Amino acid sequence: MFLLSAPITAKREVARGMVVVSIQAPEIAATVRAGQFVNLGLPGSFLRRPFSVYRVDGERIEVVLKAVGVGTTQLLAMRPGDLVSCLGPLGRGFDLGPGPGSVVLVSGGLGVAPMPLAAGEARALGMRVTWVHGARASEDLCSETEGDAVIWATDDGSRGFAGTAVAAAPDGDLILACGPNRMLAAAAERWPDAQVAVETYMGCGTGVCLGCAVPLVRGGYDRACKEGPVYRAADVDWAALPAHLPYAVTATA
Amino acid sequence: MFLLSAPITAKREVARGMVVVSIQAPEIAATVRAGQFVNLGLPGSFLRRPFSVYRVDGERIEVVLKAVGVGTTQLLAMRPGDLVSCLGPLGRGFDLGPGPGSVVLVSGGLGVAPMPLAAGEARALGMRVTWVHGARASEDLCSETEGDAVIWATDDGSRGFAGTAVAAAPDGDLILACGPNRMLAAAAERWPDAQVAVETYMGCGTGVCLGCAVPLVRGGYDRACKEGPVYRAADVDWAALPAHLPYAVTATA
Amino acid sequence: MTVDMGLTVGGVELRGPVLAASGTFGYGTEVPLLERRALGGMVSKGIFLQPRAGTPPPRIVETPSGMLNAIGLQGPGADALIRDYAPQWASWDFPVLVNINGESVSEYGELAARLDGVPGVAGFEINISCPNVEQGGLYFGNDPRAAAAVTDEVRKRTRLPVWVKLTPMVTDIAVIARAVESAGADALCAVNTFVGMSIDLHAYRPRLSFRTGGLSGPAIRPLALHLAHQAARAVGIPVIGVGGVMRAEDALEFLVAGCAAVQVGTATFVNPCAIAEIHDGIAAHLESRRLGSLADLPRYLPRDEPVTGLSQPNTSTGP
Amino acid sequence: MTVDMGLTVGGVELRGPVLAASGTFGYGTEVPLLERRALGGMVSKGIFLQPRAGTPPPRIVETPSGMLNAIGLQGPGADALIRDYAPQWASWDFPVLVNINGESVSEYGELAARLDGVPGVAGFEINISCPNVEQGGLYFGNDPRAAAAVTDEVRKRTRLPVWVKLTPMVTDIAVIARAVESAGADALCAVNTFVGMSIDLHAYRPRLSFRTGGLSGPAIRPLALHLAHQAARAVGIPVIGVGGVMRAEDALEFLVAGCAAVQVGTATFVNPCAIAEIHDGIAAHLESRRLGSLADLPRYLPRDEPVTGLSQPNTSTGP
Ligand SMILES: Cc1cc2nc3c(=O)[nH]c(=O)nc-3n(C[C@H](O)[C@H](O)[C@H](O)COP(=O)(O)OP(=O)(O)OC[C@H]3O[C@@H](n4cnc5c(N)ncnc54)[C@H](O)[C@@H]3O)c2cc1C
Ligand SMILES: Cc1cc2nc3c(=O)[nH]c(=O)nc-3n(C[C@H](O)[C@H](O)[C@H](O)COP(=O)(O)OP(=O)(O)OC[C@H]3O[C@@H](n4cnc5c(N)ncnc54)[C@H](O)[C@@H]3O)c2cc1C
Ligand SMILES: Cc1cc2nc3c(=O)[nH]c(=O)nc-3n(C[C@H](O)[C@H](O)[C@H](O)COP(=O)(O)O)c2cc1C
Ligand SMILES: Cc1cc2nc3c(=O)[nH]c(=O)nc-3n(C[C@H](O)[C@H](O)[C@H](O)COP(=O)(O)O)c2cc1C
Ligand code: FES
Ligand code: FES
Repeated sequence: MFLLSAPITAKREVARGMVVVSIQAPEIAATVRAGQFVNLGLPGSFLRRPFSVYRVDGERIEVVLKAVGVGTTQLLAMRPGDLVSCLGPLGRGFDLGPGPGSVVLVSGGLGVAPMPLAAGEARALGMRVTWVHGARASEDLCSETEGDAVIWATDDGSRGFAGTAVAAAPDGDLILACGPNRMLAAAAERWPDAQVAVETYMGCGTGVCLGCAVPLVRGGYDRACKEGPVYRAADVDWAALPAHLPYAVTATA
Repeated sequence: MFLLSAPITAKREVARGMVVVSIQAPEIAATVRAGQFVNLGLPGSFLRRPFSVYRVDGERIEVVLKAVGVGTTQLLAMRPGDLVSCLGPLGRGFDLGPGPGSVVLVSGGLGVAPMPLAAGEARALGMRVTWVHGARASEDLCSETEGDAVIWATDDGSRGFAGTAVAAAPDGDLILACGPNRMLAAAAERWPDAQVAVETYMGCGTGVCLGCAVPLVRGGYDRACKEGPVYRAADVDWAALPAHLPYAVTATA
Repeated sequence: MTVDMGLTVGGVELRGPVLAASGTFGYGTEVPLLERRALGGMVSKGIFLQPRAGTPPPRIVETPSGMLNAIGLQGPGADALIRDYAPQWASWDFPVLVNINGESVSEYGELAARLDGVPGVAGFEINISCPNVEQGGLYFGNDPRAAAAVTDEVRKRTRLPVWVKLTPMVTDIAVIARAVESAGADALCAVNTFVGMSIDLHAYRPRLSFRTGGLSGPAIRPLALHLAHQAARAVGIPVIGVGGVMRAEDALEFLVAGCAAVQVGTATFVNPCAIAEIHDGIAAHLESRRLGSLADLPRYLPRDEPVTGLSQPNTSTGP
Repeated sequence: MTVDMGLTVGGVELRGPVLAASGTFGYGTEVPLLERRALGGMVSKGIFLQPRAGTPPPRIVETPSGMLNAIGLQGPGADALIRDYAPQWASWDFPVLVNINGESVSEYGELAARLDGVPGVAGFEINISCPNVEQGGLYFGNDPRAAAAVTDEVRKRTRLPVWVKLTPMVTDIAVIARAVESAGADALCAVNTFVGMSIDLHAYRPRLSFRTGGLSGPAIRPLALHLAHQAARAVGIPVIGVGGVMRAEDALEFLVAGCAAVQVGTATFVNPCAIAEIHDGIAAHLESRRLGSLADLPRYLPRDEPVTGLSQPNTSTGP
């Protein structure tokens, strides 16, 4: 785990309102695994904000986001050269096993975030990678893809399969999924053994506050930031995990 | 009184660490009088921060400041194009009377702030203007001057008179003074009828909170932001006015 | 669809649910920027029967997302208020309540009697919660008997509506709320500022000349919201929420938590147009949810869910 | 000049004046970044005798300059603590106190007895102030008799130092402080979180599943400072200040206001290196003022100035 005051180096739009931000963070770039996240300290919001690492490019890490609230709006307003406090890598990422075989990466919306790293790790293990990505409409689909086959899905049918990414996906030896918790609950129905990356509120990101409770089928809670954010799909008590996180209070006003 | 979301247009250094910031604020530029101030809302500090208007340049107003705390540091870190919330003009400025005659502008350090506007108004009334400006050392003297005669004063004697601006100044029909409250107390001893611009903490800047109390010799308090910040020197109970405002708490942490 | 924002709260007809809080809007004559149409009503700066000088400076200090103040109820006294301000209020189209203070029960009563019937005075807000005077204020606010005695006395000396402003500095706000309700209050305002302190590390002593001050601003909002909610669950009369309201969303939180209206204080210092923006934002929210009036806004005032975060067991169940 | 930062507080030898607050540092095993040299000591996450699952999510919500939490004292129980954590603590060079909780006086006592003498456990912090459990916690914290009874019971069941963590949700903290001092507490920690609430405007109900939560962070600092100061003026035992300490300056405010040490909680979430930076900043301040040790820091604990902002007259004068 490293704590860096890291400069933003570049930004690019990859879908309607969806932007990739590059951050110069050598220590994190060198050690992060797919499914892990960074906790970013932004001027004007009190707590840090968690973001999956999207890609690594030399000494830079990338995160992908949309403006959904104060912190994300701020991050998107920052310019190259501006500094962001970057804590990571955090959490336990995907476990791809020994390889080879086939892996299906199923993502909805911003759930695309951990997938490029996962594709890279899978390829390094000699796995065949199928990339399944869904969104509301074709403009919302992340334009950057990876893998040997790409399957698109849109709710409105404007591109690819008309329906969800979960419904559009083939089976495979290994399923990795990320997206709204509601989508992950659906993935759990179809693939109990899928590895899914969940979203919760986070206080610390480092395992000390117990704020990121994930309810488990076996009873009790564990920590999305420490044991998670990646879980075996059937282990999570989806009914007890808030499917839609309510809008957070803003810290600045 | 106007409330504007105003872009910063330029910055320039006028002494060691002392910077003039230009702000595009047409309505305020058109109406401000010497000695009045604006209350600036800065991202990251909760309350606004009061600054005298230094100059007017067309539709732009200028303020002059040093970094002494959170808000001033932030303002100095802002770049042309960045927006600052600008409330003003506020307070009661200098009263130059009918003119002509002579006016002596006595300033210490950042107390230079209201003087260029005052010089301009005095000149328009046909007054002879003597500019007296003091600081710790020659590098701390504001390099921009106005008026028919200029007198420098430095505590260390590195330029001009060795001593305070109050000691260096000649007499005149009208004395306007601004600087640390301690300096103004000294001015009050020498010139009971001087018009002095005082500094206090401010909550609102608009007269509703009673936070900016100025103790008066006749008893009671009035409001630096409404009846002030300019007072007849002998009217202020200098012993009861905090000479040194303690460092304020930062709002961001 | 236009949203109906008018309402009557504790005997006072308001033009909207957003009022200016006492001590943060002067006597209503100072702030020219505010769009008056949006002002539901206002509460004037706290006043005593006699003029008061207030505390020496420094009187305020900024804190994270808030500020401490110790103004000490500087004010011109009842006679000057009647002479200088009430005549102006009488011509305005929104109600002005007077925030009344006293060092004794009888002084509160006398002040109310003095102002009763004065044109321009629409009602009273009894301040039993000012932390910044050596005598009175807070002392009346945390003892249910004293709070009831003040309320009862004022109630007897006026026919105007009587609101009571509660202090948060109590173990159980429901006890005080019920005591003043029983004594005849028409509405409650929850809450006044929380007592706080800040130390100057140069002088090694408090920054404020009064040493302590009252904390206001968004920092206290979650606490004020909880207390207003507890008060609303404890009494049958309306509760007006106060504390840290900066935006329409904040005001809506208080309304959903069971408040009939809100007061906005410190926000006005930061943004002189805050009240108008909050008023308009509430209307926009109602419209976006297709709610025709404030009365249609869903409230969270469950009679069946347990009250959590209580100071004492079994004292704060609903009426 | 090097500054001496070591001290003994309430029977516990600390390496410095900055401790990690309960519930914000887990069991001390989670945060690898922190420079341990700077940790004066730590208080482990609150524990009950038996394992507890805690509350369902959402458990936290951000607020202006702070956060609300309702963790519900999730924990593994005494046996697991003794098995999994205490052995690690025994090898560390800073003291670990255990934050103990119970639903009854006897349960607190039993837990203390169970942990008494376990290597690695340097002392207890009795939590009579947790707002996030339906039974116990806060209820013991605002009644001087109940608070004294818990303290007395724990005192009898252990030879280890006993600290008591006070709740801010009381009318007069001095009364509780004196009650637990009389019952044998070695030190007081002031304060725990303030009860607050936040409303979700989509669901029109509280954001937290527990409905209310405890407010922490810099938002509460002026309030916590005032309460710690009041406690320090009321008792002869040391007071450890807690609440909103983010930077060395904040910690120094608590020390000047009469605290013997400080705890740092929420700051660690924002900056995992906060404790080390605060420790170093205090040392730098002492050095810059040419103060050789913490004991030389001037304190603001006047015996002659009146206490302002009090809830009740004449109850909080010094001992
Ligand atoms: C492990 C993990 C990885 C994540 N990776 C990404 C990512 O790669 N890209 C991305 O865009 N988002 C990601 N998120 C979600 C992201 O953290 C939130 O969208 C962000 O915190 C919102 O901050 P805000 O200040 O803009 O929003 P706020 O103003 O705080 O709230 C706006 C919305 O964001 C949600 N939100 C607020 N705080 C959190 C939180 N701590 N966790 C989750 N949701 C929250 C609220 O429910 C609300 O709907 C991730 C979350 C987690 C837990
Ligand atoms: C009418 C008026 C006109 C002013 N004009 C100017 C000007 O033209 N140029 C200029 O540089 N400064 C001016 N000041 C002072 C300026 O407002 C403060 O320096 C500024 O508010 C400090 O903000 P900060 O956040 O940087 O400092 P903080 O971090 O808040 O505090 C740092 C220092 O600033 C002082 N300070 C904090 N708040 C105030 C306040 N509200 N009023 C006065 N001092 C404060 C503190 O005592 C402390 O020493 C003026 C003040 C007043 C009242
Ligand atoms: C500078 C100042 C002066 C105040 N004066 C009074 C007063 O005279 N009477 C009163 O009942 N409340 C007074 N208050 C309290 C406010 O009315 C309000 O209850 C409190 O500030 C919380 O609301 P806010 O966070 O919106 O400011 C004052 C508050 C401030 C900040
Ligand atoms: C997530 C969280 C969990 C906490 N858990 C406990 C606890 O188990 N026992 C306890 O006595 N205090 C607990 N506290 C309170 C803190 O120890 C501390 O008193 C409070 O947070 C104020 O300090 P701060 O503002 O520095 O965080 C907790 C606080 C937080 C934020
Ligand atoms: S976010 Fe704090 S324990 Fe996971
Ligand atoms: S700053 Fe509020 S009255 Fe002057």
